[in-house]
Amino acid sequence: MELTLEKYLVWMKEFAQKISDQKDYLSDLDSKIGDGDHGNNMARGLKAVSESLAAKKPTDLTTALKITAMALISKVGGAAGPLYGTAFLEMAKLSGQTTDLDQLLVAAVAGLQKRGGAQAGDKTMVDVWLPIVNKLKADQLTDEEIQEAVKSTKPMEAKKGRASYLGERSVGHLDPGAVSSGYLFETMLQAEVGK
Amino acid sequence: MELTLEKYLVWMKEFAQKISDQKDYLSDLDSKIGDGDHGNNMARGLKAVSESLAAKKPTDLTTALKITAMALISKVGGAAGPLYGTAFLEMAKLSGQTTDLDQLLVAAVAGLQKRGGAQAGDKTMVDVWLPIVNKLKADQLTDEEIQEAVKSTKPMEAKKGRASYLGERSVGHLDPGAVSSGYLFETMLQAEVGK
Amino acid sequence: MKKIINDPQDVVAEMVDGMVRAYPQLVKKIPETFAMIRSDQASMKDKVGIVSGGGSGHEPTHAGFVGKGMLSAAVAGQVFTSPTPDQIYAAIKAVNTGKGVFLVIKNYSGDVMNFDMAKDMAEMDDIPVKSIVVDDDIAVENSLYTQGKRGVAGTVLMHKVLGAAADQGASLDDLEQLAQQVLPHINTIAVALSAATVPEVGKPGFELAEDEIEYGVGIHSEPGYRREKIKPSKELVAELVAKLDNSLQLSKDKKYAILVNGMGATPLMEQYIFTHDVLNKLAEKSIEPTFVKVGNYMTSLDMAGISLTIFELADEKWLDYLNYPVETIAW
Amino acid sequence: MKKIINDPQDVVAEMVDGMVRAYPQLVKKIPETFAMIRSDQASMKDKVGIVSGGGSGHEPTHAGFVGKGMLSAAVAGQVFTSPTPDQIYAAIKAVNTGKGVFLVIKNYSGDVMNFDMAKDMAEMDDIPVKSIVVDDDIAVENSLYTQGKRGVAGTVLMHKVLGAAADQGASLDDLEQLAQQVLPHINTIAVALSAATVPEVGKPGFELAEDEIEYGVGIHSEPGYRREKIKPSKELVAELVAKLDNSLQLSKDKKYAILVNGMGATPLMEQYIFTHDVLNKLAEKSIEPTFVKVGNYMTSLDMAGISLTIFELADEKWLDYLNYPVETIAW
Ligand SMILES: Nc1ncnc2c1ncn2[C@@H]1O[C@H](COP(=O)(O)OP(=O)(O)O)[C@@H](O)[C@H]1O
Ligand SMILES: Nc1ncnc2c1ncn2[C@@H]1O[C@H](COP(=O)(O)OP(=O)(O)O)[C@@H](O)[C@H]1O
Ligand SMILES: [Mg+2]
Ligand SMILES: [Mg+2]
Ligand SMILES: [Mg+2]
Ligand SMILES: [Mg+2]
Repeated sequence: MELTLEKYLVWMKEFAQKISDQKDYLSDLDSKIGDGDHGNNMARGLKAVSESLAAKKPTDLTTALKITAMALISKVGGAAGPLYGTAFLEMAKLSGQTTDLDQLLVAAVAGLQKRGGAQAGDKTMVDVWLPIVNKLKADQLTDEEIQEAVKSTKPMEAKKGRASYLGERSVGHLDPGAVSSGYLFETMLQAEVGK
Repeated sequence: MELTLEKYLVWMKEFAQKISDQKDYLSDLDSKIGDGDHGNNMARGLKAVSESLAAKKPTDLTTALKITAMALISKVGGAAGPLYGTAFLEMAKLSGQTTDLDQLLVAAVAGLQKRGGAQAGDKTMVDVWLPIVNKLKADQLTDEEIQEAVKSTKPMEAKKGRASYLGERSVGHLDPGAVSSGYLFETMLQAEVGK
Repeated sequence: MKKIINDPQDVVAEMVDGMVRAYPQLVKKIPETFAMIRSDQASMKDKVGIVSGGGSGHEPTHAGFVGKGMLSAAVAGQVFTSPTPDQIYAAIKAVNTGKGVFLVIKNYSGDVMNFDMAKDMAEMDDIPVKSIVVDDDIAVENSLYTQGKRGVAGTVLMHKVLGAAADQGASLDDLEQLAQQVLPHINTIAVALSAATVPEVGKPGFELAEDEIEYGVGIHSEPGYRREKIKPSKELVAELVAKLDNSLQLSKDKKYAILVNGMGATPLMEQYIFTHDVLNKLAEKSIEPTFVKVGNYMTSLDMAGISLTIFELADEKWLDYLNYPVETIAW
Repeated sequence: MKKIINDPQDVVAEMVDGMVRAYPQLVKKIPETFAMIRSDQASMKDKVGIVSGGGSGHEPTHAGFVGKGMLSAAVAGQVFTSPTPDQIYAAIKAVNTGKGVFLVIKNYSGDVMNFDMAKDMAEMDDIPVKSIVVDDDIAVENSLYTQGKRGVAGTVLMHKVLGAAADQGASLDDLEQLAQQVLPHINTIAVALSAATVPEVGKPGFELAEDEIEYGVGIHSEPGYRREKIKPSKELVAELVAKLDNSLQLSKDKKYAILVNGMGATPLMEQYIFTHDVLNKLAEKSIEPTFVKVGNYMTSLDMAGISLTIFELADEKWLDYLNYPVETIAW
């Protein structure tokens, strides 16, 4: 399952579109258990990713991943910025050695956990990334699996990020970062990246 | 029509009671065309008048009028304080020479107009004081005359005081200072001051 | 009404005590009054005292400007109600070093009358007193037959200019002349998003719909000159600057100071955005102000809104006075 | 939502420009960023730079504290959103005089991660960087398994202490040690009367009934620990001081500084009344604070509410640092 530049660009285009479409929904989710800006943050970031990729026209995957990481890091802000940014930066770093999607995502999720310190069950995007990377490695990733991972955050009590200030009151709500991560992987499947 | 100390004290007691009873109404009137504090201002002032008269137990009219003026000047504040205060101070000053009620009130209204610069028709307490002092001189003062003077301020456009900022929009509302002045003269009649 | 207060009748007493206990190094209270004077007043010599005051609810005005280089004393009345003559008189006596006392009065009938009575009292004591009545609010037309224009945020700039001059040794006559020269060059206009709620009244002075604003309101919820739907900051600025241009005849050949003043409930973020638009609007006229100040200086309790003061610096010294160092709670 | 703004997307850009254009003598912007540094940065030599920052909406924090004796730079993020590492890194580079840079970070996951990334970038440039994560809000229990306590108004006192020390020549290591010593002695707790409305969101972060308050809210409308009916200021103070007493073990044998902080829409009158009640409550414990400051320092847009910070002055020098003169917009 090799990640090519072409597929990667399609993926990012679809992801940006999805985020833009779901911007208000993501912010709504965030206003329930956070500060209501996740949709705006992600939309601002993905707009920058699209513009930056369009302007710089990368000719190799590493450059494309790096451009993505930098745009996310410098435009998203908040908690999601460094997390998504780190994930793509780790992929960029590894992509010099391998373009295998599984391995890239394994590196990404490791970076993400290192940056944010979240474990499985802490009600963060990590609760989507971890199971999905596992399913992908087992070649079992489907839209349903993604939905399930996203939904798994609903009954959890947040231990990291702003939602953690709610304590028990965070139970019963989807984690916004998990939802946006769900979109990342949905659009990855749509773009047939691994095919 | 001589003003005696005894009658004066009864008058002030009744006036203080009336102001206290009508405090909210006066403030309501003031909030329509002013800043909503006339009832509070007057109530604070008359409470001080009562307390001060009770504490200092004046044995002559001049002292009683002076105590009243000082309490009003130092407790009412706003526009009404110096105006009512000046009126009573002028009465105090003249009361060494005469205790004739007409003459005292003529001096009071002159002081009031000098202090505030308001003319008849400016929609202020002067529009009650002027006609009432005239009626009193003609020995024709009745409750109806007082009511009429108070009501006369309703159609006027304010030219002095806060209400003047409203311009035409002040038309159609009673002037709060005119209403409180109406109470002053009503209670004067009730106390049978001039009898 | 939801406010952090105790008994509404005690708001001024408790506020004044809170202030002097928080900043004993700067201000102290004249016992039994709501008049605050400089804590170092005892060391003052040979300088004219400057006394201002007015109703409470405009904090940090007036006591926030008491201190070296600005006011000698501030007298606080009840909320939106002029202080009484006896208290003003107490302040005059306390700050007179023998050189007389200058009064800064905002043009409201209550203030004017109470300060006048205090002046009479002081003169009976042979304390020389002069005064200026500030009427910078251009929302209300001036007229011989009415109260005239109101005194609002520009009063703070008057305090600053006079305070600096007094600290540098200006005489009572000098100050009177300076105040009269400065006065017509300070013009202010405001826009309100909501009215203030006086604690003892318990409801807002007027009601604006959720999407309405009112131009030209005063600092006690006095009505303005027009209501309309809320507009972008840029357009509010265009309206207010046009009014000020009309009254001051703004010109690129003159120098200006700007005061953007929050009315109490308007966040600094909005004030800076508004400032940005003001500076842009003036830049269109090739005007770049030489002094800008932004913040809550002359407030109206919990009113949301903003006022814009333009001060034409017709004399070079006036800028120096604005920049003159002070030791106050709030400048 | 009724606000004096233009496009909600532009609020930070316009605010930052408004600020640097209003106060060019104090702050300037690093081009293409929302990072503001001292206007006299070029003349700085041999001093450790202090950089702080965070989401916008807390004005005058952080840029209002940039200047001699306090911060070297402030980095503004989007509203309630941490600034990005590239901007923080730009600020670090701009203020490094060769002695390294100290970062003051509020304990929010976004802030911590973005500042960490900026630190990594600076270290790749061989700029020595150290930092403190301020977590003064005692409303949230600390725990290894959660984000821990939040950083709120006490951060301003941290800025003041470190800024004074840095101006007096403290090294990067000195500052780290000082910050760590000071940190546990600064505790804050708040009460909200209403929530903030983020311009891009358009509605308040939470709803409180017309007679309700909430204890322990954060500065981004994070939930607190209890809702109840509004009470007199005295009783709010009793609740908050009890919490602080519990965490700081208040004692008449120790010295304290107090910061009463308005959240944006709360008038100074209420803040002084609250202060009065705080001082009375402490007096019951025979405590008279040696330093008191009252005003809007760490706001939350248009939120109504107040926070109380108590800073135990365990070291005499800390009071000197608080009193050390500064040249900033807002201290
Ligand atoms: N420490 C962390 N580790 C992993 N994910 C986190 C962490 N903190 C926050 N997140 C994720 O970030 C999301 C919130 O992002 P966003 O709203 O953009 O930032 P902020 O919380 O700063 O406003 C959360 O829903 C969660 O998924
Ligand atoms: N210049 C004036 N001359 C006579 N009466 C005046 C003048 N200005 C105000 N008033 C009277 O004072 C009343 C308002 O008093 P009050 O509300 O106590 O003071 P303020 O206007 O300062 O709030 C008005 O209703 C009016 O009758
Ligand atoms: Mg968020
Ligand atoms: Mg009134
Ligand atoms: Mg009044
Ligand atoms: Mg955020």
